[in-house]
Amino acid sequence: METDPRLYVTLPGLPMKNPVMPASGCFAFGREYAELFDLEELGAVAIKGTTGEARIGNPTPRVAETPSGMLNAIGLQNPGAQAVRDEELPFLANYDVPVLANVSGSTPEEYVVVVQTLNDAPNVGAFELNISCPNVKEGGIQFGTDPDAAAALTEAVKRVSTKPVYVKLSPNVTDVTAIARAVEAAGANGLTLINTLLGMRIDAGTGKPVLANEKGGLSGPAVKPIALRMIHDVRQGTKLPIIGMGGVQSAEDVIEFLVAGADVVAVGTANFSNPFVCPTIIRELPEWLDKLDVAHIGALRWQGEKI
Amino acid sequence: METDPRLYVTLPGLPMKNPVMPASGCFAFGREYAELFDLEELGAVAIKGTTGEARIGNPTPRVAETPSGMLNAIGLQNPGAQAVRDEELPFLANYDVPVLANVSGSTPEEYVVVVQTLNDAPNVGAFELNISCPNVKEGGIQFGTDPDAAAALTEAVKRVSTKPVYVKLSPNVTDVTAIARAVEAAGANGLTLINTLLGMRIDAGTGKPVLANEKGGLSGPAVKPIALRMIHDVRQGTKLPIIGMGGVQSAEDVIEFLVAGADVVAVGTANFSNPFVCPTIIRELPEWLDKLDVAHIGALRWQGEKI
Amino acid sequence: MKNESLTVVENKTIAAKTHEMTLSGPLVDAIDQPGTFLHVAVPGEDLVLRRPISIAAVNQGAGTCAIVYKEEGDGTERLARCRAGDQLEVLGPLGNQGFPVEEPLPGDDVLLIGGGVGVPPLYFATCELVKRGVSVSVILGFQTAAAVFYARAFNELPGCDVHVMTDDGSNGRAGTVIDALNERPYAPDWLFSCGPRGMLRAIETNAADSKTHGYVSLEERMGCGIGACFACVCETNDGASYRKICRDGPVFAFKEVVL
Amino acid sequence: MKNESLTVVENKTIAAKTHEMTLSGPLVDAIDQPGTFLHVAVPGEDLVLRRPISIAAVNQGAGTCAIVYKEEGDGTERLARCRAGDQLEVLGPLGNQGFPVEEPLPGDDVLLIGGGVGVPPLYFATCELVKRGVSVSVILGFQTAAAVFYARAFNELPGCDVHVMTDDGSNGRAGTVIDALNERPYAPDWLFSCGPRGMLRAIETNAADSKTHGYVSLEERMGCGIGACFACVCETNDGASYRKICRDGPVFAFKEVVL
Ligand SMILES: Cc1cc2nc3c(=O)[nH]c(=O)nc-3n(C[C@H](O)[C@H](O)[C@H](O)COP(=O)(O)OP(=O)(O)OC[C@H]3O[C@@H](n4cnc5c(N)ncnc54)[C@H](O)[C@@H]3O)c2cc1C
Ligand SMILES: Cc1cc2nc3c(=O)[nH]c(=O)nc-3n(C[C@H](O)[C@H](O)[C@H](O)COP(=O)(O)OP(=O)(O)OC[C@H]3O[C@@H](n4cnc5c(N)ncnc54)[C@H](O)[C@@H]3O)c2cc1C
Ligand SMILES: Cc1cc2nc3c(=O)[nH]c(=O)nc-3n(C[C@H](O)[C@H](O)[C@H](O)COP(=O)(O)O)c2cc1C
Ligand SMILES: Cc1cc2nc3c(=O)[nH]c(=O)nc-3n(C[C@H](O)[C@H](O)[C@H](O)COP(=O)(O)O)c2cc1C
Ligand code: FES
Ligand code: FES
Repeated sequence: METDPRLYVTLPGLPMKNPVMPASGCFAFGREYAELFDLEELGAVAIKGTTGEARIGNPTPRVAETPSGMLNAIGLQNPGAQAVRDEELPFLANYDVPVLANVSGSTPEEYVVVVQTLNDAPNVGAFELNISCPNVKEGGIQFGTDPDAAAALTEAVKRVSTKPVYVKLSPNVTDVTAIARAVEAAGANGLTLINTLLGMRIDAGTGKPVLANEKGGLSGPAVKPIALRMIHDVRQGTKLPIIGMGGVQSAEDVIEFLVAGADVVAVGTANFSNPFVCPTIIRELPEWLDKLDVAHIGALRWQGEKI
Repeated sequence: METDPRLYVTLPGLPMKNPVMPASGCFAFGREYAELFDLEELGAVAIKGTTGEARIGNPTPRVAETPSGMLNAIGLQNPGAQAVRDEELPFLANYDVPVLANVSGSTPEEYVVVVQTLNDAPNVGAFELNISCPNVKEGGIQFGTDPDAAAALTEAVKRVSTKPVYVKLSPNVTDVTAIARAVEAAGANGLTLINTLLGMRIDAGTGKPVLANEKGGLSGPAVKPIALRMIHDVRQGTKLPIIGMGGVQSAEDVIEFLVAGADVVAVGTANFSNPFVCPTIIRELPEWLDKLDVAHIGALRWQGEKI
Repeated sequence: MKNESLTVVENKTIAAKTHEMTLSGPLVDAIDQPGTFLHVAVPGEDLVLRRPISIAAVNQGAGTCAIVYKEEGDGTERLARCRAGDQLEVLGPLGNQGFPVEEPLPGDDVLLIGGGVGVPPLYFATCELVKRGVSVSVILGFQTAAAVFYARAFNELPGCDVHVMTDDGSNGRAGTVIDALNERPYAPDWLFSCGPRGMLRAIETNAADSKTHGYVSLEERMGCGIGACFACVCETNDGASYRKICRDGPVFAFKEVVL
Repeated sequence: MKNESLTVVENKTIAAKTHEMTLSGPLVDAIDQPGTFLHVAVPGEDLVLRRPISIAAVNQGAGTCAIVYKEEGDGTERLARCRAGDQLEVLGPLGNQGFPVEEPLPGDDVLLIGGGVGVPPLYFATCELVKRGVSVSVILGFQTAAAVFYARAFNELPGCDVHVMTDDGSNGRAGTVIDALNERPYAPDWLFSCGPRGMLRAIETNAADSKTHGYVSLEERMGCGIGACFACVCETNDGASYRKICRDGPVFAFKEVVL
């Protein structure tokens, strides 16, 4: 595929051919989608949240459908950092596409171990600290709701990381900008947002929660307006690059996110609705640039009369 | 319409024939819907947020559509407490249906004035303190995100109110249960949740926010899983009655909300999709009770294995 | 005002991205005033808001009415995909103030100005006026020839004098409806208009000091469509009050509200 | 594995709330193993997840395949409303492990047990087995007569011996498929099954000490359908590992995974 130079964006650690990557947890480690399309079409790949040791995840059912969205309570199932390093990342290294390694843990020490294990994987361009997984008791959400804890974790990881570090923010907070400011001050190189919103579904017929875990993380188009608002708010208070996500499913959505303040976007749930959604969006972006008559996607930012 | 005795619920100040009321702001003061159906079919009526003086609201556009939801930034337009007292409540008094008077303000004093003005309206069964309107700079959202401010406001209102007081909680917080506990301790007689989630939409074609106010409150089916989760969480920590809302549009949704922990529900956005939604839901509830074989809607509560 | 399933009788493209849909059902009986609108529930659970669309024509004999709509976004695109036989949930007719077609007398100078998809309600208004023996002049403005619709339909009405203006002159004359208005030697007795807000503002300004009884039909994003949500308000000209477009309008006299 | 728009050729009710849909399109070429499934995008933007549905039959000559589905919720209700000519986005065939229909030899004792909407993939399996000259016994379980489907279709296959069980005895014999299984004097050489988890568990337990090569097809709520989201995992019997139903299954040998 020819790449439109108007789509190039360089983010710390992530030289991207276009501003679109699959979101963490919705693309595993790329193997399955590689059977469907050439991964080199993507701007980057965010891999499944990786912990120090392998995790088996939550009981099933792990997903439930909601109006224009879904809940998931996967519970960070993953093979552990060493296996990701040895078995998964080499597969992705077959493709010329930078990897954003999503890091999770129960303690700051666990995050540090994961980063140390993946540090020297040549195709890892940057780390993304998942301080916001709502689906495991110790999945990091405590780091995501308290600015001090978030900052401390960021510092600990920055001390060992040889790559730029993005911090993935939780939307389940009163003031997302406070967390953003805290991790920026602690040395984060970028922000990603939003992770999922804590939600629940009840099966009216049985009177029980649909998810075995009862609660799960809400994603998909339903959360798009919340994501846009948070990205917009965070953008006002930081110069850090923002990887925006939450309900993106079309090139038009990408434009909305870039205008709101994201530098690039990630696509999660939409991969399940349509496994070809990322390459489709990428192919449709140039038309939007023509239509909006902008020379580069970086020019889309809305300046905001009221800011 | 014959009323099914299985549907009766008595909440503080609100003897309801059935567990369904229109939500505040989606039903004005009842006049318009009274042209469509008999308001006595409803369990109660929550009226538009009322402030001390008349408010003119925000510039238009004030609404925007989102996937399975909508944003609104009405800005609490209302004729002011005295006009509501003299011109609107008497109209509703023509119907045998209790009124939940939604109270807003910029200062605790303003809430107090509204309550004092409406106190002696005979058809007002209870007050609902809107401490969570995200759409006006001084619309009370500061009271909704800080447990101490919420408690202080509740106390101030309780001191003057001659009716039970419900506090309407904001979902835009890290820990909704903390606010619930604070207002319960301060003497609230009930809780209503959720209000809208702060969101934003961008028009990709123009690169500008769709709403004149830029941001607005997200409601509708999209937020249902968030509402259910919050109601469930709050239910675990309080014995107060809960008026649940957020995306209800069918009898099946009502069952989900009651199971999650609500005592009755309010229906907002769905009135716009279908102006007859409330009476339709009410008519369909008995079938659900038959199907689930419960003697009274109060028996639907899910006990929760994990609690 | 009723809420009913109407049946799509016909749905055809009449100009670029512009479609005319004929609907039938008992609700049609209640339609009696040009300027009123229907609040149409679009197919698909993900779109929670209805779409307000003006009534373009009514045929009480056949029990049908017509709407004309332009594909602007998700909702109107889905309407465009409806086929004959489909059912649409419709609330209407809505609006308590339409064009006062019963007031002009035969012999009065009556001018109607429509821009783009503002044209449809004026067609309904013109039908009612000519039925009463009133002659009308109509100025229709479109961007380009491909966007033009209903010019012939207006022409076929007795005593209706039609001027089409296109921005690029590809149909009728080049220019805006305001250009055409300015060429008229004197102000009309009656002026009914519908179209983009800027056009309506220019028309109102233009007629400022005249004896013209002017009326404009306004659009705004709507929630309920019946006056209950305060989404569609506009300020009155004295700044002291407001009107709900859905309930108090959608047609307002010149100077009643701020354009 | 392909993602394609398939055309609905036919969509008909074959039992209470149960429908058979025939689909055509080039994707059909790729279908070769009973037990694999299609991940069907349901009409409507509000439903973001696809629905996994087993392939019930394939006709390579006609370029069509069939699925049989029961109306359970929003998605299957919308599928039920599809009409001939409609297009459905389908990803498939999915699953790397179907029923090993190429392994049983003619003369082997082959038993297939299906419960409710677990029956469809067994029909496809039976077609393939009888094609290879293998005779099969089939036990089909349904709640009641109104729910029964495909009994005649199985009967029409050469060398296929069909036993229908209904909970209330309103069709076939009264009882469960487990009752019918227990009446058999000896364990089969091969046992392929699909149905509710409890039924599969009972069947596996029942066959515990036998020489039977048993296979069960599992269901779980799915996200991606291709192995990328970890929604549909089940534990292996040794507790040390897991399988993804969508990718490693949906058919598993007895004892491979915890039922
Ligand atoms: C009283 C009235 C009469 C109208 N009559 C006509 C007509 O006869 N023909 C016609 O083509 N159009 C008419 N419109 C405009 C028409 O309502 C919008 O073009 C239409 O709602 C756009 O919907 P969409 O789904 O295509 O756009 P989207 O952008 O997907 O719509 C999103 C939301 O915004 C609202 N919206 C978007 N644009 C407008 C607009 N211009 N005015 C009001 N709401 C809008 C929609 O109703 C919906 O709630 C009228 C509007 C009003 C208020
Ligand atoms: C491999 C596989 C093969 C299947 N084959 C068939 C078949 O041939 N015929 C048939 O009728 N059914 C089959 N099912 C079950 C079928 O997928 C569900 O009945 C269907 O998804 C229900 O969708 P709904 O929209 O009606 O229900 P909803 O409750 O609206 O569905 C909501 C969500 O839950 C999921 N879901 C609900 N029930 C199930 C279930 N039992 N299994 C998996 N996901 C579920 C849906 O896919 C959707 O994501 C199969 C399931 C799997 C996993
Ligand atoms: C099934 C699933 C698994 C996810 N796993 C992770 C994860 O491991 N780490 C993480 O940071 N985010 C995870 N997420 C969150 C997504 O990366 C993304 O932030 C969120 O889904 C919002 O984007 P979307 O609406 O496009 O899905 C997961 C989301 C889903 C749906
Ligand atoms: C147009 C609109 C106006 C609203 N106005 C108020 C209000 O005045 N006071 C209030 O407490 N809540 C107000 N709300 C919030 C609703 O009462 C309700 O909490 C929310 O919309 C969630 O319910 P829903 O999803 O059923 O709409 C408003 C909501 C909408 C959509
Ligand atoms: S649309 Fe609700 S008041 Fe006009
Ligand atoms: S459904 Fe995604 S891994 Fe099986």
